[in-house]
Amino acid sequence: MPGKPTEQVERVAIRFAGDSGDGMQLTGTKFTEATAMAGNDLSTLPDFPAEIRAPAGTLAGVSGFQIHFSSQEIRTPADQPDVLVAFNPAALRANVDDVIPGGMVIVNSDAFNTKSLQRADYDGDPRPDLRRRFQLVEIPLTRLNRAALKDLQLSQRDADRSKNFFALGLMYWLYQRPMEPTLRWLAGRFKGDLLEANSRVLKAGHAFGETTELFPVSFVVPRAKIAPGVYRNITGNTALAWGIVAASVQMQQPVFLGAYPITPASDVLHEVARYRHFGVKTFQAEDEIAAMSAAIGAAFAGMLAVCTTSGPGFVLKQEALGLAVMAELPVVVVDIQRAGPSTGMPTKIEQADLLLALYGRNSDSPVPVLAPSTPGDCFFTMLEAFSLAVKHMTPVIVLSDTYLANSSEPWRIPEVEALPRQPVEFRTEAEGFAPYARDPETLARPWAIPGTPGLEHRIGGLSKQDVTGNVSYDPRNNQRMIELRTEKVARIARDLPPLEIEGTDGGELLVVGWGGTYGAIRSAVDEARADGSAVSSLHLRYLNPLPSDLGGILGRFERVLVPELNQGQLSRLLRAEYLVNVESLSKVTGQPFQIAELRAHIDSMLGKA
Amino acid sequence: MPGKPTEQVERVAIRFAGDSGDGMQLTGTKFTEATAMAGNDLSTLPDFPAEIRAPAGTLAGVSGFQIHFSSQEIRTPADQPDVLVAFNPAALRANVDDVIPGGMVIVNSDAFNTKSLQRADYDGDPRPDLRRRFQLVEIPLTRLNRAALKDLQLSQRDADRSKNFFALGLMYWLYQRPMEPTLRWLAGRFKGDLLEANSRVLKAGHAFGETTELFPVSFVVPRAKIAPGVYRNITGNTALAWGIVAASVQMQQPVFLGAYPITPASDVLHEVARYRHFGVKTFQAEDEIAAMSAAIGAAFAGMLAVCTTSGPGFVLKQEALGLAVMAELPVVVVDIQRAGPSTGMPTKIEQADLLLALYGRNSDSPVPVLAPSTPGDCFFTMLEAFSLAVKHMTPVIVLSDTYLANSSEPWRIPEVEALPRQPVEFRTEAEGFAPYARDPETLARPWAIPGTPGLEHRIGGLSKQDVTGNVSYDPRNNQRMIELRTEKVARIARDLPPLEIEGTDGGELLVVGWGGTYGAIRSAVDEARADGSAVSSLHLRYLNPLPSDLGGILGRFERVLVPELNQGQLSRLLRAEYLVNVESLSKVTGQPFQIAELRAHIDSMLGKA
Amino acid sequence: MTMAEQGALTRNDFVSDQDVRWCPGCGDYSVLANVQRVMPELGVPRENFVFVSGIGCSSRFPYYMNTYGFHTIHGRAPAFATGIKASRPELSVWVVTGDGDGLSIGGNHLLHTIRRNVDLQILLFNNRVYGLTKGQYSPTSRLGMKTKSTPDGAIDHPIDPIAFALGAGATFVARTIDVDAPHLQETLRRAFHHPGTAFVEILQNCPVYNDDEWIEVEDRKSRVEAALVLHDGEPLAFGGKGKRQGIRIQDGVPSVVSLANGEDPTAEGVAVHHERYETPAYAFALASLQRPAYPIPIGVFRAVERPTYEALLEQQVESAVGKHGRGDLDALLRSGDTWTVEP
Amino acid sequence: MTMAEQGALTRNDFVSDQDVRWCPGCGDYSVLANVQRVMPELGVPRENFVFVSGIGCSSRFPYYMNTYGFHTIHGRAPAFATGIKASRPELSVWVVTGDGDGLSIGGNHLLHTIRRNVDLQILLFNNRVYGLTKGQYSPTSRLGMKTKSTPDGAIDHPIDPIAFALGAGATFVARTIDVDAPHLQETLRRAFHHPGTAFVEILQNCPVYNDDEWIEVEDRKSRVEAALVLHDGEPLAFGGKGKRQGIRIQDGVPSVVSLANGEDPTAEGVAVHHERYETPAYAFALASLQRPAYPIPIGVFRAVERPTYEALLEQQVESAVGKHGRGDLDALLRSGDTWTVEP
Ligand SMILES: Cc1ncc(C[n+]2csc(CCOP(=O)(O)OP(=O)(O)O)c2C)c(N)n1
Ligand SMILES: Cc1ncc(C[n+]2csc(CCOP(=O)(O)OP(=O)(O)O)c2C)c(N)n1
Ligand code: SF4
Ligand code: SF4
Ligand SMILES: [Mg+2]
Ligand SMILES: [Mg+2]
Repeated sequence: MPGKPTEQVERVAIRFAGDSGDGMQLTGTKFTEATAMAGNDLSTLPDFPAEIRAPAGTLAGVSGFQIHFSSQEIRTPADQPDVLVAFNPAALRANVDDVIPGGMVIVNSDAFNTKSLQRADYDGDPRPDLRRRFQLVEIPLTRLNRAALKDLQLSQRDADRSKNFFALGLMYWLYQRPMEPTLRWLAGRFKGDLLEANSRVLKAGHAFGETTELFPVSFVVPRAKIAPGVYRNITGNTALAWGIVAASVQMQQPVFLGAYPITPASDVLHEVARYRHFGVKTFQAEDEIAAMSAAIGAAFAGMLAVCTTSGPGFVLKQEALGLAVMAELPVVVVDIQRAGPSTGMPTKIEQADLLLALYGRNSDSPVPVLAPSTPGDCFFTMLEAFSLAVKHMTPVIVLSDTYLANSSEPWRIPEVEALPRQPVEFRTEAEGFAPYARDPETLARPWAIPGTPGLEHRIGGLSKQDVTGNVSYDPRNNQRMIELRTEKVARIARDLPPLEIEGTDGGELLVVGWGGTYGAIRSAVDEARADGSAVSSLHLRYLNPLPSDLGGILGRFERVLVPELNQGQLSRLLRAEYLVNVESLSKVTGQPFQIAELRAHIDSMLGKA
Repeated sequence: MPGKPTEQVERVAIRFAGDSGDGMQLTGTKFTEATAMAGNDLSTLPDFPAEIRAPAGTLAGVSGFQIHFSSQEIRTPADQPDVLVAFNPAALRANVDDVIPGGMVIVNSDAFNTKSLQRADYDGDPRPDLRRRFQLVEIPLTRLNRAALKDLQLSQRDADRSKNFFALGLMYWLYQRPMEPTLRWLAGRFKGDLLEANSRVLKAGHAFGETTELFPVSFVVPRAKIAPGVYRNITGNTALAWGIVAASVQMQQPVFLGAYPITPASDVLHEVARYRHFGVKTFQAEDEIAAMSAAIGAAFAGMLAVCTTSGPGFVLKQEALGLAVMAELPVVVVDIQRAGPSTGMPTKIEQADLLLALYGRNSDSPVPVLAPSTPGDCFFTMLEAFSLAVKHMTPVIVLSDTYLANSSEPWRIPEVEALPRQPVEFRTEAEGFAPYARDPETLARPWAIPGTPGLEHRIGGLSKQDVTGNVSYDPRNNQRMIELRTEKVARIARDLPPLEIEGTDGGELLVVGWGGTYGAIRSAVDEARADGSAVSSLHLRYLNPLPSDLGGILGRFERVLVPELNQGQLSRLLRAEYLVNVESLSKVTGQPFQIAELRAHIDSMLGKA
Repeated sequence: MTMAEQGALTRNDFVSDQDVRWCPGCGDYSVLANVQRVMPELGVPRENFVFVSGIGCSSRFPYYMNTYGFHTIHGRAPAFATGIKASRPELSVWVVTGDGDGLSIGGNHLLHTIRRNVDLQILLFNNRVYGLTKGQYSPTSRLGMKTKSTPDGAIDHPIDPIAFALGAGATFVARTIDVDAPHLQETLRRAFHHPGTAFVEILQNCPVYNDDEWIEVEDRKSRVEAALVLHDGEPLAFGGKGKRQGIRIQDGVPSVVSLANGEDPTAEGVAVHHERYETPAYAFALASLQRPAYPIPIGVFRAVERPTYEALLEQQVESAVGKHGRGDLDALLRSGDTWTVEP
Repeated sequence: MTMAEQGALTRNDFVSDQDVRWCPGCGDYSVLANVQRVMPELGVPRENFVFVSGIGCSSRFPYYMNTYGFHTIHGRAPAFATGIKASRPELSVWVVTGDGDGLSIGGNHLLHTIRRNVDLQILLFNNRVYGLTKGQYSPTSRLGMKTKSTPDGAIDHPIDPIAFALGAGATFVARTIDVDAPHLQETLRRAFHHPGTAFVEILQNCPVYNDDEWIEVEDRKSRVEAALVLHDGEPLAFGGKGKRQGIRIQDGVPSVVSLANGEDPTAEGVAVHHERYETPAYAFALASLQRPAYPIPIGVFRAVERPTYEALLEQQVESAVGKHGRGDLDALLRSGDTWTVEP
């Protein structure tokens, strides 16, 4: 590197923030790609404004993207950004308080005028105050950008639209990221003046960093030690969609996805809809009830059936889901949890539908429940959900959440050959067929689909006679069938792998989590242990049935803490199941857990704070 | 009494059974009235065939009615009938195995022919066998009845239709019941030949008993010691409907009932619809979602709003109910639980929607839950539900069940003056009004209804700002509002009366129940205690919030048993809440608990069996 | 049974082993018998028939058919059937529903299934009452009908199923009568052979809770005046000798004209029935004919062709395969930006 | 504010303190402004207005009206509004919904609210897309429309909101345009004064996800050919000088006839518009006119009177009181068979 000195740092978190129109998500994604190429471990989280676009320059219209990258292993987008790049006053106001004290705040000084300050509800210019609290870097971004494009035939509007690439170039210089991937992408995406403009300002931004007085040094974040392999970045929603497609390939049956759009689940429908050439059929239904019903119909017809939705939609699916329990048909229902109750905060984070998943139907109606723990894990969770559903002839619920859905991480691309391959087998033998005769091992009934000669039969939601499946009001039979369905789900525990505890498998404190809080909990506990605390962590992937070794493990710790983004739903389950005095740490702000707050709570429990 | 000797007995249980067309429900009701007049304590339970009428004479078409009456206090229709009156072979087959060994079985000998035996799936004539097992009394009912009507101008069909009254008259003689109430009722209901016929055969049946050799003695069941007052018979559904009407009178606001027909809840809609002159408005909606939504709209408009439904319909109401939680509007939702899951056995008994009531909505969405314990108690439970809803500005759930809905008991008619009188008060003062400003005591927000000048405001399902109720995505505010709603419901516990334990308030075993199982549990525990066992019983009316003294009570017993007509829902709650090793006794046959089975379980727990 | 044998199919092959549980005299018996009679003629192997229903007396139907069957939940049958047909277009999928199941709780699914033109046969048993729940009024009950839930009479204006279906953009709409075996059977055949959603309203008697609701048209004598039997290409004429009348439609407004015996109706401006008008307006005009002012039209109101939902869906799959080739999972996982971490 | 003062009401009295959060250029702004303009003229005290909505961009509407308002859940607004109006007939209840909220998830409630003829004003903002969830196709989207959820194009045949409402038995049906202030305002007045459900489809532009969907009729020039503006009692004529055309409806089947300048359309058999035909058939014929073959009818299709649901309900209460007297709780509890147990 010529000229300026460099400084080595272990980790950095940067947040790009601007107006919905400023292309923050794109800027963040490109920086993420470059960072991946640079060989760092990383984690990202976008922050979308409320669903509909607000007037430009207002607080409601602010969009953000945070990336955390490091030379060490990391699992979250970081509690607080070290650096904020704010494209306008509204973006500054909405985000600056999150920046660590003394952190770097880069602003576009051209964007500070009375109108924009008003739009951001600033009474006066905030910069004087910010200069005291942060390392404030003021760049005449708009003017520098225009200057770089002077000789091109671009409307000023088009010219200004490229200023995010100027800033991106600057950040590439500041953190020594390669520009090539982005230049390659631009070449593929634009042509003519627009291509020229974007590429030019990217380089101009980079050059500006090299020359300006504003930045005495640039920073180097060394490569992280990462398991070898081919990697890509992936969000939970994409991984989930691909998991659905993959299941169809691995199980050799086409997929039927029934869905009704709802934030944050809609993107899964959008993504899966792109794969018709995999034989996938997507059905945008008139509502969630129809989506669920159509999916169950598809399962009856022999498809790999799945529904994707979120909280309020998941509630609407419960009656039909109860029929799937009674009809014992394999269908996977994905609830990408969002902040509630009711409509709540549709774009915010919560994991509060666990008890709904378990108890949301009339009468005792057991359904297996799985929860992925990282964006990439969503892929494998879907493969597993389908195979459980088919093997045990039962609906299966997958609980993802808004955090997993939107955040991304580097994902080691699995070898397709290494993925489980379980072709679906339907019943075809008429001899000795009965719709509710069960596999002695799993208690699963046969999957006999229309079009199969000699297996004609009728199913439905009325109480069924054992074996024949005919309508029956016989009291003893009803008791038996309810117990059989419960036992069928309970037996899934036999197939579950032993639980893996992080840390010692006994001691002072065990922190138990589930779902999207994995990264934060694991990081906090690892830190605490690194600092000598006797604390371990355990993350549950199976919420129903609970793993058979769980009770024993809980018993081996003096105290058990369950941090949840709800009012203590898993802790209620564990208390009822094991009579262990589980302590609950509840957060329902719509935000994910911060490592620091978890760490603080753990320390205080261990008398270290 | 002339002629034959009489014998005194303490209690008797009689079951009338016949074809849907034979008027069994009517026969049972009349016998019940006469028994009430005779001053016995009593309890009854009808047994309807599955929803649609089956061909005459088939097992599927059998209808039954059981009455239990005694000179002592009783709380259930009895485990087994002492006497069965079967009008045809199908009725015999469907019921005879329930009769206590050696009990009396009265049959219509004229109804035994090959055709009717086939219809009942009998290969041969069952009577020889039955003569060995029971005291079989064969009466040529059809012929005796026709003979009594010989000289009247009645078609044989009409004549035969009155034979249930002949049997009724006979039973009146056998148990020394007065005929007058029934004769009076006939006079009001029929005229001309039909009146003459029915009255005549009633008396003829009575006379037949007096003269026939078949009955050496008749029985006397002495008057029971019953608290003085004016009594009537009432079923849970009627009491529930009247409780709704009463609430409107006592709280001086008209009622809006939104419902969609569903077994066994439809009768409440039917009953309430008869009281338009109380200002009651009933709305048969297109589905349960619309019924719930309309009721919430009515609550917003200032009505006493209520929804009545059962399991599958209750599931469909959950999304809208979640909005009522967020909007903090008073609306009462009644779920008359039936046997599930899914469509299940719509006419059968279960109490398995407790966890659904608590957790059936997305995110943490607390709603108070009450459950009546006897048919008459349904009346008072509704009064209480409405006053809680209005005082705390919250939806309230009432969990009744098929057993309470259809069974009946003598009910001491309350003095209207003695009923709580709580006129609704709306907010009218514009000064200082805020939609979500809360009462410091109850945390209830004001009820400000359209039409009130100066209180114009908007509410909805998006996260609300504290006090103003404006849409807010502020993290801390969201946490605070979720905690406020939870605390608001929790505070209801302050108003709850202390729990009343039956028996000693500590000891070897406590049996805890809720809802319609009260009669059976209480009877079984009382019996056991009478026989010297250290067992007490406790029945919960409030399932959410749980009474504050409950934890302490559970702690004072060595063991706690929770019998439930589900797979252990209340016991999960108690285990999670109090970490007490509650033992669950689960029954899901669609039938109520029998005193004997509960007693046996209690004895075995106490090592007495 | 296999394709080969199905020539041998008879009515009994479609009778299941469950005893039928409707009230004596229920119109459902006749519909069941006629469906079982028609099935063998359709040239479909038995194992390819699927009967899907919701909840109601009529919805018990699938239990009595010895085919594949699904007795689902209240009002949702069209959605279940859509999932089945979209998944397996080769199946012959029949939906059985009632006026409550299909038009009260299930109205929205019926609406969307019809507009999508999924190739289903939808039989709506209209007895103008809730039978299974013992006699409340339904969305097709007459104004003022006194029922358990409306002791003072119903105050909601009834829905006409045919008008509703046409408003939803139906491609095939017909009305028939439970007890008119030949007409019912012919209508079932027509419905089966129509590609797309075939919506059939069956006027059905419920002797227990709403007896003789349709007696005017069920009775052969009164039917002559009370029914307007539709025949493609023939004038809209009805009424017995000497009482011949016809329907004229001017500016979209129908009216009755009486016809002297023998004379040619079209001369009097009486409209000629056409099932295949592109516009639904004509069929809707017929649907708007209500007793007592007008006769009840019986028969096929409309039968036009439009691509079915499942066919278009299959096409999208095929053309996607044509464009991108059969999906390759490995290629998908490695698509876009990736990078390699060397050992 | 009280009845006395309400003469003083102005547009600003109906502007709430919440800032409006729609995208720049959204058609919703214009509708909001015009509703706020019309409110003061209606002679209703502000506190008697209630705006009820479901979920969607359009459903944010109530937050911006300084009246009572309820932003409910997706698709159910008509049911909430029914509860409000049936409880308190003196209130003026307005429903704001979208093509997804009202016709996808909410179709059934719309159907039943319309058939019951509850006295509501229902404004359906039809932008032919799901705005709030960022651009999936809706039940009114054109065949083949490419959206995020239909990358290969939509394959469901769209619903026409007007035809749907007529199929449901609507008593008042109108269509207007977001940007045509005078027509929109007049339509709102007509809707308000109609006793019963007034269903108004508002053609609304979504510049972000479905820009210029209605440009043909929003643009004053092209509108002359593309729109058939309805005027009660006047012939169905449209088109500019030299291109005058009219709509003829024979046997219920509409067709276009071109008119030499000046000549009397009725002579050419062009139908004359009447809002008050008892039969919905004529209005449905208009609703069946679709681009490009026909112009889009704009205005009031149908306006007939029928008792409202809430009025009939009130009548039942009153006549019940008349028959039995005001309900007496003590008498109710003691009705039927009772007996006394003496102390
Ligand atoms: C979610 C739900 N709500 C209500 C019911 C009760 N229910 C069953 S059938 C029915 C109406 C049946 O009427 P219809 O569709 O006309 O059928 P019919 O019995 O008249 O043939 C109702 C309300 C139910 N089973 N499920
Ligand atoms: C039960 C439920 N399902 C899905 C959603 C997500 N959702 C919100 S608005 C909407 C569609 C809105 O479309 P439209 O009614 O046309 O309103 P617009 O935004 O176009 O004005 C959907 C699917 C929801 N909020 N609730
Ligand atoms: S109730 Fe009516 S519809 Fe139902 S089975 Fe009986 S007669 Fe048929
Ligand atoms: S998305 Fe479309 S409809 Fe929604 S606010 Fe933006 S422009 Fe308006
Ligand atoms: Mg019906
Ligand atoms: Mg829209």
